[in-house]
Amino acid sequence: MQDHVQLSQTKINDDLLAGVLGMPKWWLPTVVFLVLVIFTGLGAYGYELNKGLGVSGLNRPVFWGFYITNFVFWIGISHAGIMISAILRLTQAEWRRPVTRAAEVMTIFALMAALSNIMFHVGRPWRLFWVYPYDFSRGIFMNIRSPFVWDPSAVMTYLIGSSLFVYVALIPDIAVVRDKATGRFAPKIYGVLCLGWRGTPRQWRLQAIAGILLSALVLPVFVSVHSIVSWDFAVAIGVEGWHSTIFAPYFIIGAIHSGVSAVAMIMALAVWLWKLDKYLRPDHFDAIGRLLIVVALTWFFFFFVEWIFALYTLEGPELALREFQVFQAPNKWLFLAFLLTAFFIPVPMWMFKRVRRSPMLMFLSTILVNVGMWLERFLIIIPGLARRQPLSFDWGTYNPSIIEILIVLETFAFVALGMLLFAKFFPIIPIFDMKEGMEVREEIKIGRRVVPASIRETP
Amino acid sequence: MAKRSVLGLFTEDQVDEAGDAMEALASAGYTTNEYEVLTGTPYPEGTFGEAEPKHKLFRWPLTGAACGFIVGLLLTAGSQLAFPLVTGGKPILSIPPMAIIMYEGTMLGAIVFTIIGIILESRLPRIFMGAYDKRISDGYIGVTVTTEEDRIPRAEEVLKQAGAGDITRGWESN
Amino acid sequence: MASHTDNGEYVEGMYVPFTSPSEVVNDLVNNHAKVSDMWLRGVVAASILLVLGIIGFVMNVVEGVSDRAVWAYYALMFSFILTTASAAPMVAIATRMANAHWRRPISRVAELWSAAGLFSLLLFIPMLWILPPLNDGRRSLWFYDVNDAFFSRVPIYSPHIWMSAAILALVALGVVLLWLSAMPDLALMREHSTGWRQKWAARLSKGWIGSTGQWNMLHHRMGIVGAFYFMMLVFVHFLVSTDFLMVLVPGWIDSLYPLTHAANSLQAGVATVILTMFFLRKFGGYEDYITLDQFWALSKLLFALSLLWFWFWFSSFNVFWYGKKPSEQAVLGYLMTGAYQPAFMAGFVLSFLTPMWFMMWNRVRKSFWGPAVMSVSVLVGTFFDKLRYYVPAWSVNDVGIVQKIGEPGAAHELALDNLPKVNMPGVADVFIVLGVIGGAVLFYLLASRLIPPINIWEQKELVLYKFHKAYHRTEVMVLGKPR
Amino acid sequence: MAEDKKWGMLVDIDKCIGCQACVVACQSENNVPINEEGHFNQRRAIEWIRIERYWEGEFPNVKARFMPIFCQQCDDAPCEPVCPVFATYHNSEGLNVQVYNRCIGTRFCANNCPYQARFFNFWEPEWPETLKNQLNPDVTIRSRGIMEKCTFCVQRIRRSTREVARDGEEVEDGDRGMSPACVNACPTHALMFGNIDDAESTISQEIDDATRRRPVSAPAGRGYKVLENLGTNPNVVYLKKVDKAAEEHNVHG
Repeated sequence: MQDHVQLSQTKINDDLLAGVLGMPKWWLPTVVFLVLVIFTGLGAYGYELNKGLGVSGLNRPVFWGFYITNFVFWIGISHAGIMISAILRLTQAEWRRPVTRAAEVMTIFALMAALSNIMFHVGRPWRLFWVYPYDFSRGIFMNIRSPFVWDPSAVMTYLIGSSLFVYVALIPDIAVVRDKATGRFAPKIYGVLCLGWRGTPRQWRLQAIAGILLSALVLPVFVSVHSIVSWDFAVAIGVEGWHSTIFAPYFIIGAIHSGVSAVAMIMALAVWLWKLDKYLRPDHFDAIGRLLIVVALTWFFFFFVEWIFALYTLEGPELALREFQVFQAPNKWLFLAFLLTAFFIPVPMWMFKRVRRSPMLMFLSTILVNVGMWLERFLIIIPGLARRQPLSFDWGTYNPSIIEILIVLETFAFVALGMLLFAKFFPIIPIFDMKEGMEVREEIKIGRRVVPASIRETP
Repeated sequence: MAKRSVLGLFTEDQVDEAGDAMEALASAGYTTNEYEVLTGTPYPEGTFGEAEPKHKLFRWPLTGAACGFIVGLLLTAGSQLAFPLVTGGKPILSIPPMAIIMYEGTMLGAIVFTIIGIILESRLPRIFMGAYDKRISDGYIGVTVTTEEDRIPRAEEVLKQAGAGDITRGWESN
Repeated sequence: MASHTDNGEYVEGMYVPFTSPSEVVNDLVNNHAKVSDMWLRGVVAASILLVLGIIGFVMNVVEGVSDRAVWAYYALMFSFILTTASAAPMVAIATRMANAHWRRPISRVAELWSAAGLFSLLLFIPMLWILPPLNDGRRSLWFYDVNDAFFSRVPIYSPHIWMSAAILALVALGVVLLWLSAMPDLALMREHSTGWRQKWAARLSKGWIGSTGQWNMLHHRMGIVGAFYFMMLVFVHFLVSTDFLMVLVPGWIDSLYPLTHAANSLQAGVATVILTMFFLRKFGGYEDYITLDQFWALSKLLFALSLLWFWFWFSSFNVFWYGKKPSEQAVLGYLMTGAYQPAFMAGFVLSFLTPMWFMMWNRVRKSFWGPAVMSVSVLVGTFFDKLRYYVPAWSVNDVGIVQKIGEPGAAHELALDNLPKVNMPGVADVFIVLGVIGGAVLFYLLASRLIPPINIWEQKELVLYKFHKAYHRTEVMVLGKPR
Repeated sequence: MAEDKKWGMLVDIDKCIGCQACVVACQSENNVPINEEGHFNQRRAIEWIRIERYWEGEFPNVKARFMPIFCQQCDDAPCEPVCPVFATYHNSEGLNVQVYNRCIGTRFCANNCPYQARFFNFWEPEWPETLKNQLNPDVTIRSRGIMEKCTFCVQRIRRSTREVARDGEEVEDGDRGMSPACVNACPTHALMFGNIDDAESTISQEIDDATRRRPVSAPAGRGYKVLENLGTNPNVVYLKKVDKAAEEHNVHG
């Protein structure tokens, strides 16, 4: 990176541990606020538990609504974490260093939020554990032919895998916190957490291998998770517009689109909240902006193909559904908003270097993307259900109830709170990775030109 | 028997001195598993002339994958055969769903075992820190010698000669 | 040049830093100047195959273009070339965009395959006659409908027009890319070589003097042309896989298939490049340039793309299998589990199972033979996979569809009720298969005489930007990141 | 009566007068909660069998068409495999059964049913005090949060088979309340229930007549299955309306 700042290890420690050792004054109010939102949401959920799903806006035939939309959305967000960190680790891109952990942590909390949505969704949540291989009184296992059994297996694999991944990459930094922390208990607790890390060559070596190996292992899982989520819809022949083979890749690329945007949001927030502008340089935003352009274009191509083939069949019901999706209120407004926010506003913005290099503009554009992608999921799920079906005497409309809205807000607050708490107890930017970045930095002088370079171990 | 350990601290720019210390220790007859270099940041391999650490990490993911695969197979095939309920005219032993869940099982096994492998292979968890200095997190480089009590003083001299800043002792037990 | 450095740490065949650019130039230019007899043998063999192919082609022409089934294997080979040769340059383009240093010695190896694109262009021309226009009961992507006021205005030759335009653009972009990236090397040939080669190089190098402006412009242009090449490649695969394949099978509505077609082509392209590298290293005398680095890196790529192969296939298969619609079952039965099952199994084993199992192991990836053998497996697998798509699809005749043309969309809703008979390859088909492969190889060999198959200027850049340097008590590699 | 049973239904649209007697019978037989206006406005009404009404033609000569729709007991039911907990599966008598105790209410089956024949209990079912005593003791009352649907009155099938086993005598279709409530209630015998695996049974004969062309030159029978192109293989056969005008039209044009 051209505008790289060389920093001493002490400086890096002090900067990146500021949020852990000290407490910014905005921190406590924000946490309190988020906790309040969460409690409202949980209260709403308690009401739903007590009264039954009747309190939601769901009806027949719109049996799936905000909860499933939100589930898919959060699964999508969770994908960027591993996408960014794994792919960038494997390609050894230098600009990955500050962003990997934030992305992975976001993955974890987004996945938890997604799982909670299933709990909100089902009619008898107290029996949700029946989809796990657990031999309870009724003496029958789950039906592994159901996509709703593939889901938990995939999501749990992903959750466990990425959490452990984060933990392993966190050990050296916990050691730093252990050495820096003051007080009677903190050093002991961190000392236990970092398993007595000392920083021997062997430990560093295995840390490096872990980064590569785990990335390679988690990537296939990340691909499978969203494919399976997409099959919740694609394998269903009952709903017009869902039964399409492209869904798996289409959902994946959509997930990457929204997820990478979310990572950019987090980066911008980190710059403002923890004053990390020395670490998250405009170059980082530039790089992620370029990545976003590629992702967005690919996503749009998939979107295009999906539509082409929907129309290609020229089947009456399919055409009717698309017409309902695009040209009838309220869907037409949502569809317009979706197209604008997910693609037509942000992508042209990213074309300009000035936009890509400004955290503020990146923040705004990526927020737009996520609004758009939430709408996309909504527009995939709801119109297909609410459409006028060949038989059903009553075709539906869907107005989410206040309960559902509160619960959806709760999931957002939950993820935000999770990130904040994590950043309070652990460095949100990998310290040792940054130090290594400083270590391996190099310059080649050719004549008067100085070419930035980096050191690699000889294979 | 109880061992003692001693640690010599070098500053951030004393990388070569640290290396000298390692060499000196080697020539002073200390075996490679008796002395180690501790750093707060990963240096390229062999920066201090240390040997490449040998590890058998790559067995772990394979073992894990195998276990996960078997568990997945037993779970899917078993649950379908144990409860042969026809759903949607699909065969009792439906391969595609089995493939999906077995795949997840395989990956889960591989990942979990890899993590365990990484932690164990990097000699963690470590109960006794031995001689350690918090300044290592600030970029100082520590050369630590863990050996019998009687060989400690010699090690201290070697470290001093190599130019170690201050030298601390610590208990070690294993 | 010695294949080890002073401390002798490196595996045999690992990247060896050259001492100076001039060394590179002399070595490569001289190597390119002399005609090796291996090359001659290759040309002779390829030409023989090509002649066979022409014979087969003529035999088919005698049969006429009325029956599409006769041309099934021809279409298969067209798509095969499109999948292998036309996708190979992507290796150079993508790695150049990622600014990966290991690409430098082999970027030209990959780009030269766009010369074979010219051949695929020739192959395409007859297909214009074989496939009927839209008003002839042909289902297509273009929403043509005789008795609809609007949709009857769709040009009845839309598929032919668009496909011709797309493939022309693809080939043109490929050649332009090749020419651009070759310019500095042609200038070198202008300076260092003699005879017709010098004249030719002088004409093509367009007064290249290597000024900073020219260099910047070069990189700029190569980036743009490369990006467009990729888009055009995807577009061509989109069109071929739908308008020249999927629409021919009633009831086959697989929105993922165009992307599968493109993704598989990337896999086959990488395999093609690996195999070419292998031959150039073994017989072309480029041991010092095409080293283990390239094989290692590309085999990782091939491994990933092989996994992708399965993912795409399963994504389609699972939806069809679970959906259980009669139309879908019919298509699955026809293309996968029916008479063409052997072809499908061969494709599945060779382009997914084998690469996945063997390339899991670093020992296989980090070698010369491993990737080469795996590429052969992938290429053969790709051949069979394309076979089980194209041959059945082209064997379906349009009878029964023409009557249906009246009803809008009816042609698409048709299910595959009565399966056509299995289309076994005849002598002509075998000749065509051999001939097309021979033709593509011949084009490549000829092009490799006109343009050095190793990118000299990128190799020189490599000398500047990638070298080893002592670091305290060890030695590290320094990778420069210009731009 | 044949050993292997496969229950099926035959619906003659031509006989259906849209009187909704079947609907009422079904509601009272199966303890389906009372659908008040509110339920309909919320689009949460539960009607295991419903009469779909379509208007045909332009005013003034408008024709009303009625079509009873209920669970088609498909052989390849899309709703079955998607249930994660085996709450719905295909039993040995060709019935698509719903096990209330297993259901956790993912509502996946409801989405996947092309016939819209599955219903979700959004609320705890309630009956006025006066109606408590008319609840059918043979049928479970479904709590909130679970799916339910037409069962072909499986409780009646069970009872009759029990009685058959007790008396050890042959049972013809329709005897001893062997048929579902809707069939019994239908005043025009538009609905027919029976074992379609038994070639001798009346329903098999009827279906055979309706579907087979005898002789081949003759126009096909009136029999068809709903949404056949989805390949769900329903066990309910519909006989299409006899429309003289349409037939005239076919003959002359």
